[in-house]
Amino acid sequence: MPVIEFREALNQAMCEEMERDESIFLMGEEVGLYNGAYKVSKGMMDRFGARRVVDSPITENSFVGLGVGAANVGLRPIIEVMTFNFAIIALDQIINNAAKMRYMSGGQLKTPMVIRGPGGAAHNLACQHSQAIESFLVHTPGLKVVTPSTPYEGKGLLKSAIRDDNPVCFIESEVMYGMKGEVPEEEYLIPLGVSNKIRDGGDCTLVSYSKMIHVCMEAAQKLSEGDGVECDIIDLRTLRPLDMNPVYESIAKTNRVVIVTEAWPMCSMASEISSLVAEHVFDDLDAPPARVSSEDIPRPYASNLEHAASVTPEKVVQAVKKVCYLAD
Amino acid sequence: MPVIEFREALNQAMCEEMERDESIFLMGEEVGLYNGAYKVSKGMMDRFGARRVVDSPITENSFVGLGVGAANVGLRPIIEVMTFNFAIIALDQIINNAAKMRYMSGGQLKTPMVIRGPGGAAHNLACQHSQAIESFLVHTPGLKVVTPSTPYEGKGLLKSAIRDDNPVCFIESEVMYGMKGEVPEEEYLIPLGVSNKIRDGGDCTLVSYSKMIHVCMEAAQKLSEGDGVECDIIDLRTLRPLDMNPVYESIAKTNRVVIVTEAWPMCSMASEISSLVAEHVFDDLDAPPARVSSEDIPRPYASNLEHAASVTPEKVVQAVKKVCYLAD
Amino acid sequence: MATTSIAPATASSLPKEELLQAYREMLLIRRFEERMAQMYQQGKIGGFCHLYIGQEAVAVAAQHALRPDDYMITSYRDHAHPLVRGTDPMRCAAELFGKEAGVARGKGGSMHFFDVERNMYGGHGIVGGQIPVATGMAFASKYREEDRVTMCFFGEAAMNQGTFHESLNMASLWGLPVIYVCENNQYGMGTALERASAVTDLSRRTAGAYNIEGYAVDAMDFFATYELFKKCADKARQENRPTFIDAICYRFRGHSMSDPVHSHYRTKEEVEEMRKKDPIRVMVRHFDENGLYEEAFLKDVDKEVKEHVNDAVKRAVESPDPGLETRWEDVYTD
Amino acid sequence: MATTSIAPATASSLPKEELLQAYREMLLIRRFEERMAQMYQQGKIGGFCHLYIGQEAVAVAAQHALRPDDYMITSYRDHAHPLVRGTDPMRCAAELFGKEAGVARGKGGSMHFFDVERNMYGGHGIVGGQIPVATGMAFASKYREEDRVTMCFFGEAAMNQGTFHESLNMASLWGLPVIYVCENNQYGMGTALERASAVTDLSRRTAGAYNIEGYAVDAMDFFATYELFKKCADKARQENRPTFIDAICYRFRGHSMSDPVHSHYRTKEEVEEMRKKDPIRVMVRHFDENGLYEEAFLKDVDKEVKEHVNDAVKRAVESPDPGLETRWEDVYTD
Ligand SMILES: Cc1ncc(C[n+]2csc(CCOP(=O)(O)OP(=O)(O)O)c2C)c(N)n1
Ligand SMILES: Cc1ncc(C[n+]2csc(CCOP(=O)(O)OP(=O)(O)O)c2C)c(N)n1
Ligand SMILES: [Mg+2]
Ligand SMILES: [Mg+2]
Repeated sequence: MPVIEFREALNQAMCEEMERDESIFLMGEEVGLYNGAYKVSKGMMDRFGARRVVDSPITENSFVGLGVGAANVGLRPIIEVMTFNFAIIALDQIINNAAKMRYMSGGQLKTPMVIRGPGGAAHNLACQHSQAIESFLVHTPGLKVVTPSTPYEGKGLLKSAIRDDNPVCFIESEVMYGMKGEVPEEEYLIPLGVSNKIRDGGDCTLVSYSKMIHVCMEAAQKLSEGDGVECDIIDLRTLRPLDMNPVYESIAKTNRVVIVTEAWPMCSMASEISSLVAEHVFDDLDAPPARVSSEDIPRPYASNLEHAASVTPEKVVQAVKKVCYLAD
Repeated sequence: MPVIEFREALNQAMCEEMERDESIFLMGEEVGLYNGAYKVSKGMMDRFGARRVVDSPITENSFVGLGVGAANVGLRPIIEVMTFNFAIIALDQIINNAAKMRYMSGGQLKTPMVIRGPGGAAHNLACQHSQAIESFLVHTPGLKVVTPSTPYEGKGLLKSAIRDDNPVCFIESEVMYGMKGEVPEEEYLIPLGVSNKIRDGGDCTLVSYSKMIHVCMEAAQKLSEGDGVECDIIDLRTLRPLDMNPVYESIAKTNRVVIVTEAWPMCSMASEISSLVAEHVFDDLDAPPARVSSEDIPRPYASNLEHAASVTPEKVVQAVKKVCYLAD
Repeated sequence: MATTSIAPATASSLPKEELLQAYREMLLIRRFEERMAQMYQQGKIGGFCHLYIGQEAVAVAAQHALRPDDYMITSYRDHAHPLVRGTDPMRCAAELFGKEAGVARGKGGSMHFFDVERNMYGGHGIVGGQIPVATGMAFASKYREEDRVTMCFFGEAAMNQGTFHESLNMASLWGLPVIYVCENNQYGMGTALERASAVTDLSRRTAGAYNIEGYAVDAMDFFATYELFKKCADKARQENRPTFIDAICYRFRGHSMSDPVHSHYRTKEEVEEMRKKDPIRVMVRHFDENGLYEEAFLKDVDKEVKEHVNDAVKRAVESPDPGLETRWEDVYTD
Repeated sequence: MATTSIAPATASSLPKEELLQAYREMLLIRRFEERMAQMYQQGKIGGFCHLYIGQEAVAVAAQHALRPDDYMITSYRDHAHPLVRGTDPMRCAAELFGKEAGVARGKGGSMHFFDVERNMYGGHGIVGGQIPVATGMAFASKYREEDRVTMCFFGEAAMNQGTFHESLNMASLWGLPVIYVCENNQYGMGTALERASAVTDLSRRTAGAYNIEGYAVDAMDFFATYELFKKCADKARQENRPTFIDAICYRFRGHSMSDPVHSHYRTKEEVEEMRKKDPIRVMVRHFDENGLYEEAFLKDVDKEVKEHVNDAVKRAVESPDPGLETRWEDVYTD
């Protein structure tokens, strides 16, 4: 199976879908002539022309809104936000129009649109450029939210997102674009709303998504080697709609859970998972559900501060040991 | 003690502070000549003039940003958003500038500013005008978030918010503006970041804030009369910084908790409280923490649908009975 | 190339029958809303309710200047637009009463009237929020090489939102077939135009800034408004060029039902004075001066329209509430 | 009343010593950033790093046209502005290295240089985000009846953001003492001005739309730029009127350190051609033509500046990292 970069997997997903369906177009800052700020759309303007790969002015709120209108009359826009940090400016169009157009029209309209780009932090980008805002999107009914963790998942989920008739926020990661993985040549789709168990342990359940999956994998490795603790890892893949069944099943066996997200802690996806777990499998728990999040501060620039504020495999290891009542 | 409306209590708070400190000004849509969309600023333009009570164009993102700049150079703006629904357009200035200016300047700047207005739903306003977005604000370090529940609290907390040197989002409620309550004539302040136990029961802890406090009170009354179940009620008052001690203390006694918020359920303040409870007082719990939220749908217009989607005393009663393992 | 000019009122190029139809539509809006105001006061309608009374000539002129397959989209002041497009007034009333038969199944209410079959795309509550959406609809028309026009309505106060600026730049840059119509009723709630906008001659705002031709028109005059709309629609259709129109009108009622007709922000005298320019009166006068229709006949039409409205309201009142389970529908589609 | 005009290059009205100071500042920016580019390539600096090289005349002209108590605020392309205001280059370098001595205690990095003592208010990463903030600073000056001016810098691509529109309307409406300076380096990342903006003659965008006078200037020419800035500063100070300036310049480097100097979006030839207009060269030529300073002397100044920069860098490298506990500081103040 070919091994390709995450960005290329996403590129393939978009290209294959655009070949298939003339009503799909890609719009965003620098997506065309410049080949994408992170080269996800490399070669696409050459291939599909400036009609279907459109460089937009820096006007996030309005080009997201433009996508909503185009989708409402039957096109299928893929709107790239250079990063989801800049989608904060576009939240009005995302929350008030993309998410609600169907509802407030009493079901007359559909908004088949993907809003995609990298979320979360890269390195040394400081606080305005290092935010994980998925909780805002997950909070909002009417949206779907997808957070792939590997090139394989990225391609299969993005194709499904593009075919979905609802507005989908598809959150990638700057630091994962260069990550390589196997991606089959033949076409495949991964359905939205299905979580995935990607590691089998039995001592503790790790729940995560996107980039943090790799932090969990590293932590699980360390725990296995250093402490003989084996972790289940559940990759949620889609945050809305959310499939918690694999989480509950795993906890029924492990009786402990650590939830790992890159966002700030308060009112986050970690909070949500933790409360769902308590509500649904309280009696299975031998320890309180634990959360590992970025520290509750704006992200600092200096490497040492940034590292300290971040989620690391070490912090996950500590949390697992704690819920397993292992002395450090 | 004089009994006055909530709007008047807020008006008094602003007027008293503006008399005291010349650097405070009020800006927002319709705050001046029109006396405020909900008459909270009634008479203030007459009293303080158009220099200090400023009618702004409909330009939420930029007049919030204007407030940030004015605060950074030493003024103390009170920015009224007509409702927090419209603050969604201003989230970039709130999250990226108001919240982070101090941090990203390495502590050189302060942003002493209040962003205030009604949040949550009123009646029959449909989905774009009925959102409770406090979880976005609580998610964001650098902000403070205040949610008063009575005229008395409103006045005392707003005065503290105005004197605070940090950006404070102060969320009121359209349906509470007409609510009456006792407010002393002499000056008083209520500190931010201190939760308040407002009812003493012993069977179950209710945690809430703002308008939902009154729903909890009604539910507690029903439970007391109908089922002999007595509830503690904790009014959080400030959501960030968050004072959980009274909640933990209460749960130590009741061993059960129901969290009541008006927002959508996912990644909400209810999720946050629930996870904090599980993390901190897991062993005190005789039942999983329960959440009562608005239904996970955009808010419909029709009264029957809207009522069904809302948090009601009946739903709170049900939740309490459930955590008390009382058959219905 | 972009210029500002005032379209002069002219005798209409429309056939006599179509003018009668226009008159009927003007009345339909007026009588429908008068009836709705009563229903609101009786507590049959909740929430915000923004009446269009005084501005009728704008929506009606738009309807006659556009093809049925052209798109319309507007703000929360949206009762008129589906009515002129031919939506059954019963369904509009039903929406206000929160009934299942409503134009948004009772989910939208006054601010969210949609009739997609008739190319009326809402009904939007966030000031300025529909402007990018309209721009996207026009983008789609160009993308598909249709000769369809999008007409986007908004109030003059909405022009100060960033979305206006951002959208007009894109529409001009990409040559989109869209007409941006400012329904300039001179107030945004209680704020007069000149208290919120540094430039009050709005048709001057777009030429230099976006290379979009701007026009102003006396929009109490159906005939002048129609001619200008037609011209701009042709331009959009044939040249894929956006235009901007300052449709100068007036609202005779308060901003919404909870706002009095006149208070701090405008005088009773001003309102009275403006009533002399009532667009329905202007139209009747035109019919009279041009010997088109007689007053007695026009009165009969009015009677008919009133009956039509009353009948619609009656049917709407009697129609069922939405089933409780419907609130979970339309959040997502499969 | 609002007009558009091009300020002509003139012989400078500044005293000879001040011109030498300006020259020193031009070089300081240039040498500082050249050194930082090296450090970036050596991995001593992380994240995004946007160089100002080529645009120096703008910041330096601003500094000489303004009083020290006037406010400056800019985007992420912000190294020059504190340097001209007199911030120790060691503290600028330290910020880039993520050191405690940095102008934002190592918390901000390249995009967030602040020196509030010298009235430099950042350093902002969201395109267009600083424009409302600047407007608020000017609002405060007027509120307090100070005769202080705010100069707000942003790129030409930022003009398409809604904040530009919203802010200029308010500044004009309320008569705020602010100068909006577009550092028009002709590209927003890889997008040429004409591919993102429907109007490319930017100084035409503000008169009709906001009643704000717009000017354009060849901003590779310190002298012309200074004169225009001075004129606008006087206007702001004396009349409380905002102005808009299209400062036409060029960046000689890529958009950020990760972007090549030329690629798909601009040719090597174009960059070479523009280098002939290097603002430092233009200044040296002026000194020569007007017999002000000799080349040999100017070379010595350059050497001095380089040493100054090297010394600053050395001190910055040797300075301590921020203590880990400092990350919890500056989130809130008491
Ligand atoms: C973003 C936003 N801000 C504020 C409001 C509240 N609001 C509703 S209508 C209105 C006035 C709009 O005036 P204008 O655009 O002139 O339209 P008109 O109502 O006169 O038709 C305001 C402030 C809103 N709905 N959305
Ligand atoms: C809201 C937002 N969108 C996108 C970006 C990414 N971005 C950073 S700089 C830039 C180009 C800005 O160009 P211009 O305004 O001309 O300034 P210049 O970089 O040329 O100085 C872009 C798209 C951002 N930082 N903020
Ligand atoms: Mg208006
Ligand atoms: Mg530029």
